[in-house]
Amino acid sequence: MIQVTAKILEKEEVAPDHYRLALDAPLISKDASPGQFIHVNITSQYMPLLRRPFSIHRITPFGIEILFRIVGTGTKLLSEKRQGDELDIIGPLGHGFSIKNNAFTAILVAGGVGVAPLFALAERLRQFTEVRILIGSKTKTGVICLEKFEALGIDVQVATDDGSLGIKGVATDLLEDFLATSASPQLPIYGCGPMPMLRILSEIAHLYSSPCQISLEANMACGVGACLGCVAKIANPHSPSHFEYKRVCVDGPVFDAREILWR
Amino acid sequence: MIQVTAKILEKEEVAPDHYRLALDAPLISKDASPGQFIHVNITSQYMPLLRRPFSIHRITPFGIEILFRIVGTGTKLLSEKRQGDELDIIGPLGHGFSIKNNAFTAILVAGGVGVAPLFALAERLRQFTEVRILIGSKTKTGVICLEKFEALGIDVQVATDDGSLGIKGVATDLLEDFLATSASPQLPIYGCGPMPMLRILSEIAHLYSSPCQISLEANMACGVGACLGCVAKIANPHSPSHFEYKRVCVDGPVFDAREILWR
Amino acid sequence: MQTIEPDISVNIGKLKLKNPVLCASGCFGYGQEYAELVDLSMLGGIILKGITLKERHGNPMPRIVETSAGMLNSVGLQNMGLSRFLREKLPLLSNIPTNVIANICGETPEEYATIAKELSNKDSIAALEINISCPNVSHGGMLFGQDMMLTFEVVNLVRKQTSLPLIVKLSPNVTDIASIARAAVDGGADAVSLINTLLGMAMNIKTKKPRLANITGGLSGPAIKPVALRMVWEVCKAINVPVIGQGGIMTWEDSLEFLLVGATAVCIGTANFVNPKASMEIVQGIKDYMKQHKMIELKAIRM
Amino acid sequence: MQTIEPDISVNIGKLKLKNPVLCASGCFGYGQEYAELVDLSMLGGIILKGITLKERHGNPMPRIVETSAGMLNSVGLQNMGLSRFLREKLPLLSNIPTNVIANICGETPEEYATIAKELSNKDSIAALEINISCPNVSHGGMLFGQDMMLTFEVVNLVRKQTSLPLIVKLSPNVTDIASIARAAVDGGADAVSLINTLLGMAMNIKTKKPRLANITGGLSGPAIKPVALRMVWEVCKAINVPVIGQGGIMTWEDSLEFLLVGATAVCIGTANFVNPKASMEIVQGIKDYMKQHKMIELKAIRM
Ligand SMILES: Cc1cc2nc3c(=O)[nH]c(=O)nc-3n(C[C@H](O)[C@H](O)[C@H](O)COP(=O)(O)OP(=O)(O)OC[C@H]3O[C@@H](n4cnc5c(N)ncnc54)[C@H](O)[C@@H]3O)c2cc1C
Ligand SMILES: Cc1cc2nc3c(=O)[nH]c(=O)nc-3n(C[C@H](O)[C@H](O)[C@H](O)COP(=O)(O)OP(=O)(O)OC[C@H]3O[C@@H](n4cnc5c(N)ncnc54)[C@H](O)[C@@H]3O)c2cc1C
Ligand SMILES: Cc1cc2nc3c(=O)[nH]c(=O)nc-3n(C[C@H](O)[C@H](O)[C@H](O)COP(=O)(O)O)c2cc1C
Ligand SMILES: Cc1cc2nc3c(=O)[nH]c(=O)nc-3n(C[C@H](O)[C@H](O)[C@H](O)COP(=O)(O)O)c2cc1C
Ligand code: FES
Ligand code: FES
Repeated sequence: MIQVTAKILEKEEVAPDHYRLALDAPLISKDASPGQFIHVNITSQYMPLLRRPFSIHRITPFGIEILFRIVGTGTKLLSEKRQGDELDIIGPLGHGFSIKNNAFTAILVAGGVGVAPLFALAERLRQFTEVRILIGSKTKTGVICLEKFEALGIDVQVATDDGSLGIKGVATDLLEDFLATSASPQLPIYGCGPMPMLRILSEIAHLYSSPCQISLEANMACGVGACLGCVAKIANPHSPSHFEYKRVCVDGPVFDAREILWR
Repeated sequence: MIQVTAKILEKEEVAPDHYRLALDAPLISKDASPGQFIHVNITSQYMPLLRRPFSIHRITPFGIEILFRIVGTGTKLLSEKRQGDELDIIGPLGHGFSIKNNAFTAILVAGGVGVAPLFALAERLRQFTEVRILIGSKTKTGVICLEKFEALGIDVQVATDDGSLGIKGVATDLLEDFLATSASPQLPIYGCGPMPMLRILSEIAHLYSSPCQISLEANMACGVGACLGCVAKIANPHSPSHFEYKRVCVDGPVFDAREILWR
Repeated sequence: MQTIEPDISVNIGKLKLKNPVLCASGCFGYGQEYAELVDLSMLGGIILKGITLKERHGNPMPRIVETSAGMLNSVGLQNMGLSRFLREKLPLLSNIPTNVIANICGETPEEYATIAKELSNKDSIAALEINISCPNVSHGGMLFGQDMMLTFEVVNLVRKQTSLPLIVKLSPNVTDIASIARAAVDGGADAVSLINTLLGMAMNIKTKKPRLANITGGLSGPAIKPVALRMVWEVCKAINVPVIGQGGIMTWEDSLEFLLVGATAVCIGTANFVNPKASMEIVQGIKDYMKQHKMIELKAIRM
Repeated sequence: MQTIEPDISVNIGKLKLKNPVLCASGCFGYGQEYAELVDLSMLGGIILKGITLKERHGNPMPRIVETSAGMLNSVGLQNMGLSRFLREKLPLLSNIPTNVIANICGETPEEYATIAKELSNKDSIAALEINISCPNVSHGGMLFGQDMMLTFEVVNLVRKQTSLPLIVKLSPNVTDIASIARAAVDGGADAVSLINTLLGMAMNIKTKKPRLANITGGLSGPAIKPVALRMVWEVCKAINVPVIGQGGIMTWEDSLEFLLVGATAVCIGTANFVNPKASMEIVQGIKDYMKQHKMIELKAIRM
């Protein structure tokens, strides 16, 4: 974990309101693993005040890439940065995906901009296993990185709410279909996307006894475990109340889906 | 007085840290007179929160120009705007210079970026009288608009604190020299610049019984006379305390030097 | 489909406002100052700059300093005093095409009462707002609004002098705003408005002097909105008269937050300086929001 | 010319800090969290996350929401409780190369006293900060720090249990902070620190629900600096023990404002989140400022 000033090497508008930034940060990339994130200072003007967390989208020898969608002031300002501008970033942060080298096909399930960390994960996993990704989005323009996954030789399936690309439905529909017809049991599942999707994903994984890791989001302040602002409710049999609040920024953002208490 | 969104037609760095912006605002320019100002909203991010006042530097049929120096966050952000960007401005505001058509030579005295309103004034005055301008600045790079005044056929004299251009001294030294040697009495004086300079200017004008108008500065909030945040201490023989606080934004920014109570 | 024009009128005591948006005292002069920039007829009403019994010069300069997403002011209640107000300003108010509310401030309960009485039979004044963030000279400078008994006392005395709708403007510089609000209602307030500014300060590290000549001043603007909203929420739970919310409202979304927690109306203060059109945009924003959500009455907004 | 290295050490009771910059409670975990980003040995000290007698889960999510130039938090004092702290965290503290101050919080005066006693003979704890912005369960949820008598009582009881330097952390949600500070000093405080967060709130207009699961939370960051500075100034005039100033300090210039009005030291809270290097930069900034102005002692800064 270090704090560095990283130059923006590349900026690309990958889809309407979606941007990819490649950052010059070799000292971060050398320690980074899929599922981790960086914490970005967007402005020195105190508006917005706090850093913004973004998953590591790609790890290269020169640095890292992030992929983000404009949802508010911070991401809007970030989208206005230009190639050559510098960003004050901290990373790599958090506990990423646990990657076990096993023979099974890995299934990645992405909702919207949830593909961001899954690309770094796919690049890692495909070195030793078959990877499939199921991408869900509201509509066709929100399906991002499709060609990039295909270029890695990864099988991509798509679901959109309006049926404008792939099946009409959501990513977890694709997952259920796949698991129902798949011969091999207990395929490892990796998910990232909005909370309601992750919840359904966890239930499906539970039903098929598949190990399932999901990357959570939470409003963050420090990003390093100091403020306790970003917790998730996690099962803890040793606690009298059977739960504890764990920090998404250091104990996650990737958690075992079975641990999460959804209410 | 209107609030308009004005496009930046031209942007010029006239000297280090000094910028001139030409704004597309015909509805403001048609009512504007020298010594008035506009109130500029620099960002919608609340940092800085308040508008910034800038004197009208030139009045053209297409709009107005402002000339400013970077001194803090607001002027820094303003200097980063580009040609084609739009600014939310209010103007023309305030009580400008009273221009009486008399035969005497008009003497303009500027300290630093205080030349800004005096250029619009000079363009107006030269239509019927001889104009001279005395410009003071810390050093040569801060002496701005020199050629522009000369191009109008106006006699320019310069004083710099370090003697890097013109005489070594301040603008009011030039004024004293001039008045001491001038044959014509009671020449009208118009001044704009830092408060200590304006104070000395007023004393000199008093000594030579010259009518003297000066443009004051004050921190402003509303700019339209509503908040009472921008007052100057003005003599008022009818008040029991012999003074009242008048609003720089509407009762000024130009005041008769004799009215101002300097303590 | 035909959309019904939503009814966004509200009542403050017996005063009916065509919409819940008022311009705040001290931030809108006497109305005329903004008349060229704002269509005053679009507003629910305007609250005048505070009036005192005697003329006040106000504080020396600087009176204003910017802070992070806020501003400090120490105008010091500069105003021409009651009698000049009646002579010079009152006649102009009849031209203002919306409700005009006078804001009054005194050094003793009796001063409040005197001003209230004088303003009570004037056609162009629709209601009174009494600003209790004023030091009580006979109590060592403590503000009326910092004490339940003093609040009750001054409101009660004013109540006896006027049948105009009476709004009591609360100071946020207190431990328990709800109890002060209750005291105001007990004293006879038809409504309360809050928050006035938070007491603050800023230093100039170059001169080593306070940035305001008066040392301290009142903090307003977006910076204070979370504190304002919390206090409005607390007061709405505590009393049964209309609450006028304010403090850092810049947009219609901000105003909705106050309406959601129970405010009947909102005041726009510092926002006028930043964007004179703010109050009009807020009226329009509330209307549009209601149309979009098919609400026909303002109280449908509440949480 | 040779420049003398200025002496910026300060004393808080019998505790000597090598410089006046502390990291604030709740904003710096137990120190280790920031150890890879901050050279802890450069700091005057760190104040630990608040410790309660029993373990606390804290509040549900969301716990954090941004506001204009500020943030609201409602962590709800999540911590592992005293006994797990002693077992799991205390042993790690001896590795921290600066002064470690424990921050304690209780539901009754006795709870404070118990925690204070337990922490008093531990080598790695240099001082105690008692957070009196905690609800007193036996007084209907009023905060200890909102009442002079309660403040005196809790400080006095803790004082009897410890000979460590005792810092009392004041709540700003009060009418008269100076009188609370006096009560703390009367109770035996060696220093006071202020301000804790201002109570605030934010609404989500889409869901019509409060943005924080806990409804209200504590406002911190640049937005509150003017209020913090004013209160620090008031308290510095009222008492004769060291005052630790905080609230919105982001830069060395901000910290200087607090030192100018009389603070002996400063705490850096929210700034750590924005820029983990803030505390180090502030130490350096103060040193550079003093060198530039040829000051050799910190108190030369005062106004
Ligand atoms: C560990 C982690 C990794 C992330 N990785 C990515 C990524 O790779 N790409 C990407 O586009 N986004 C990612 N996010 C989400 C991203 O951080 C938020 O979109 C961003 O902080 C929003 O900032 P803003 O100022 O634009 O929006 P704001 O103005 O703060 O908020 C706008 C809207 O977005 C919602 N929002 C704000 N923050 C979050 C959040 N953290 N999660 C969900 N909703 C939020 C708000 O509730 C609000 O409705 C990640 C979040 C976390 C916690
Ligand atoms: C009627 C009027 C006309 C003006 N015309 C011009 C002009 O034509 N060209 C120009 O360059 N400037 C002009 N100014 C000054 C200009 O408004 C300020 O420089 C500007 O507001 C500073 O904003 P900032 O955010 O950059 O600085 P800030 O960050 O607000 O302040 C930086 C420093 O500048 C000082 N400062 C801030 N505002 C003022 C002010 N109004 N007067 C003096 N010092 C100030 C502050 O005390 C501080 O030391 C005018 C001011 C007034 C009142
Ligand atoms: C410059 C200024 C002057 C003010 N004068 C008064 C006043 O005379 N009487 C009063 O009751 N409130 C006065 N206020 C307080 C405002 O009416 C309002 O309550 C406060 O600023 C909070 O709202 P805001 O954040 O929207 O500005 C003044 C505020 C400002 C900024
Ligand atoms: C997330 C968070 C948690 C906090 N937890 C505590 C705490 O446990 N005990 C305490 O005394 N103060 C706590 N505080 C208050 C800070 O120590 C500090 O007094 C306050 O935030 C104001 O300073 P700032 O504006 O620099 O953050 C907390 C503040 C924040 C933002
Ligand atoms: S963001 Fe601070 S603990 Fe996770
Ligand atoms: S700036 Fe408001 S009265 Fe002049």
